[in-house]
Amino acid sequence: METSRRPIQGTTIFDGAQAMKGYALNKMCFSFNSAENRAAFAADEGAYCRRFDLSEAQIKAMRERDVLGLLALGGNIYYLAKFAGILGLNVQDVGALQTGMTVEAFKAKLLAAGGGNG
Amino acid sequence: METSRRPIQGTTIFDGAQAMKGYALNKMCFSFNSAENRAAFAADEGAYCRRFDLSEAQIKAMRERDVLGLLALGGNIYYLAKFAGILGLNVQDVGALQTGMTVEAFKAKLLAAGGGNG
Amino acid sequence: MAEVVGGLGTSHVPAIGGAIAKGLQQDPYWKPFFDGLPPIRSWLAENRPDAVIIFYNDHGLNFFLDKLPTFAVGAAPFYHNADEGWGLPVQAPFRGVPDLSWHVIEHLVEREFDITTCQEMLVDHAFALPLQLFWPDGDAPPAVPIAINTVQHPLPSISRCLKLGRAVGEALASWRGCKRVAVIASGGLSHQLDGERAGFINKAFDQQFLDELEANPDALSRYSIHDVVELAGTQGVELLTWVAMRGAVSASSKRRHVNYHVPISNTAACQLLLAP
Amino acid sequence: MAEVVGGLGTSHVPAIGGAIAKGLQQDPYWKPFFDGLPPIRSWLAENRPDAVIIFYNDHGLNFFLDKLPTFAVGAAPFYHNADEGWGLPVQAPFRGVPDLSWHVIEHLVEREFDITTCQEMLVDHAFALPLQLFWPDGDAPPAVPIAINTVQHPLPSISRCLKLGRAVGEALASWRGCKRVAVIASGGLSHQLDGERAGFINKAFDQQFLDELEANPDALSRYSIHDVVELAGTQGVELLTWVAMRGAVSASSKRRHVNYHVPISNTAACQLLLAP
Ligand SMILES: [Fe+3]
Ligand SMILES: [Fe+3]
Repeated sequence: METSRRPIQGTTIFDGAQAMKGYALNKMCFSFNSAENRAAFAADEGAYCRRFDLSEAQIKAMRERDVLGLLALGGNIYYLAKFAGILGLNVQDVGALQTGMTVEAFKAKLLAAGGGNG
Repeated sequence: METSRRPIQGTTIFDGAQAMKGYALNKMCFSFNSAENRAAFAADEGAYCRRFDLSEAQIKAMRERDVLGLLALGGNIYYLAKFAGILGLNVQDVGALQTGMTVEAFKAKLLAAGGGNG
Repeated sequence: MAEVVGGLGTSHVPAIGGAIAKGLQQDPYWKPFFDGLPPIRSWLAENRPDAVIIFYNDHGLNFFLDKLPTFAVGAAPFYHNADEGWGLPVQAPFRGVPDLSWHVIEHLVEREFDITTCQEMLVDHAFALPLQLFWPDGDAPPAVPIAINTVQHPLPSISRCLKLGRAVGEALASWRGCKRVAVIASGGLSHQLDGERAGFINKAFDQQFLDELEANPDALSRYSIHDVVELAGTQGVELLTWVAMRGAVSASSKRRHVNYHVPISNTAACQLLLAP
Repeated sequence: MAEVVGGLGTSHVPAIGGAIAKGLQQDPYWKPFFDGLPPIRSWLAENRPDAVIIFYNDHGLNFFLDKLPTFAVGAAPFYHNADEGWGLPVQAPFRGVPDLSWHVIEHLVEREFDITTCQEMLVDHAFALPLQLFWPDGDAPPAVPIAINTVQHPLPSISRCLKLGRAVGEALASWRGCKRVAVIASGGLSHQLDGERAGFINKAFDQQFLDELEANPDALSRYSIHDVVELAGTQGVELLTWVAMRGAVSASSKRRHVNYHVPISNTAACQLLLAP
């Protein structure tokens, strides 16, 4: 694995190293494609996490809705988005959570990025 | 799909055309990796075939243990081998069935192919 | 000998599906995005493709990390949409063109593309939305889905995706089964959903990307995947589908229509029409 | 910088697993096959690889036609064997080398191989048998499985498989994690299980294949996959794994041991050791 890549601010590349760390976590989130599994998770989050062999650190980050923590522990945003779906969060809510902004401020930042649209 | 390939005697290439014909049949045979599914098939072959949406021709060929017929209907030998496993047939029995030989004669043919081993 | 009538690109933010379901096309937030569609629909009405190739990326519906292909080609008679976990309405099954799929698969393997072949394949919003947007009456032509890995690095390079597109274009040129094929790219442009840099958008890069995609796509190969992440965001790598689409249409194609709007959700949204 | 200590090839007829389970190694039917193993075991005892790459083909255990990869690379800490439907004893899990897997994956994608990455992967008799045969005491080193599609045409060409092997060899040359790696091919040689031609074996072709594999593997590219089916049988296409193995070991490798015996079950069985 390439470990010498130049860092990109605020960005984790989901590569082999992350994929190894996060396999169980991502597998659990992948299971959330099924309504039945989402209900089972909602009914007992801790038990569901343990059924998928998550690490204690991952279970804690799940419990605390700590998105940055989940990413650091190998979570992939494409699968984590299904967890966000359970929580009723859209990608802007998740963006605000990760950047420490209010949702309004996060939306304003996105609008500003389009300044001079056309 | 290439349809102009030169024919090889006694040989069907499992290509896209065959794969399309045989998808349901091969999917059923793939399910025979599980002992539970093998038992369900043995308990009611016809119902099991219908559950996998096999065509009537495929169901008939299954019922008649018509290996050449199953190949012509899109069966792939790697998956059909799992059906043979249920029947307690090894690859030499299946070879004899397809060539119209006795198992003894089929084995003798194989031995002859090695003539002057070394 | 099929003719490639042109290439289309569109963003596929899941929220677009929600907006369609709720009929929000004229809502002030959505209007600038949906206003990009009529010119494309008129062009399609005139050019009537009878099949489409769709380059897209799966977001964890059909593929998981146990079997993650770099390039996957569908070869099914129907492709089913399904629950992705966010409450989007599940779409009716989409028609495939298995004969064309196998023709493309034969050609790609001959040209040393090591594809994964999918005779059964769930398709997510990234496949469904372009068809819903471009054919809102539900009369989209049948499709061949080609999924490109954008989930787990290493991703295929820009150069590899351009070659993939060109090989698909060659396959279409030698296809006798239907006469007119459109090629669709689904994804991008710049956006980043994850990390402290979530919300990153790079309008200058997107504009330059669109210019080079039209005029000189080979030049884009100077960007490594790491560069693309830096310049377009972690999910901006979806522009690989646009590169593949560009490869499949004729080299002389020009931009006939473009609509670029920031933001839709967290994304720099774009629709593009390239045609000879 | 890992050293590729050598390449090994062996047939993997499922019945061999039954013979091992029943202790039939000295039975007159099996003895000519098992007698080929001691020289390979001695060489392994001297050369002590600390990891192996195994090129093999899945027979419908891990992969089905819904997602059938041309080339699949395992990246799991353990690989589980499972019921294949024929009553073979299920083997204990095999250790993987995920760091090496990812190193190989990074290199292959950079070299434009469009692999499927498998972080979880059931391995069938074709993966298990070489390890059981070469390390009968169960002390096989950990492995990186690389599966090549031999099930559904189009298959990758001989040339493509040789390039795959060479790219794996390059990846090993730049690997710092372990010192000595052996490369294993599992499959072949000539055999055909299906059709009126079932039982087809071609000893003359096999011998010529072994000669060219050693001395001039590029020359084998003159055979199309259709030629291989004709000359080696429908399942003789498993020789693609031998071609990939040949690519991964040093070009100057020579045949140090070979045992060719017809028949085991329906197959022309062979064990081979190539080393510098
Ligand atoms: Fe997306
Ligand atoms: Fe085999």
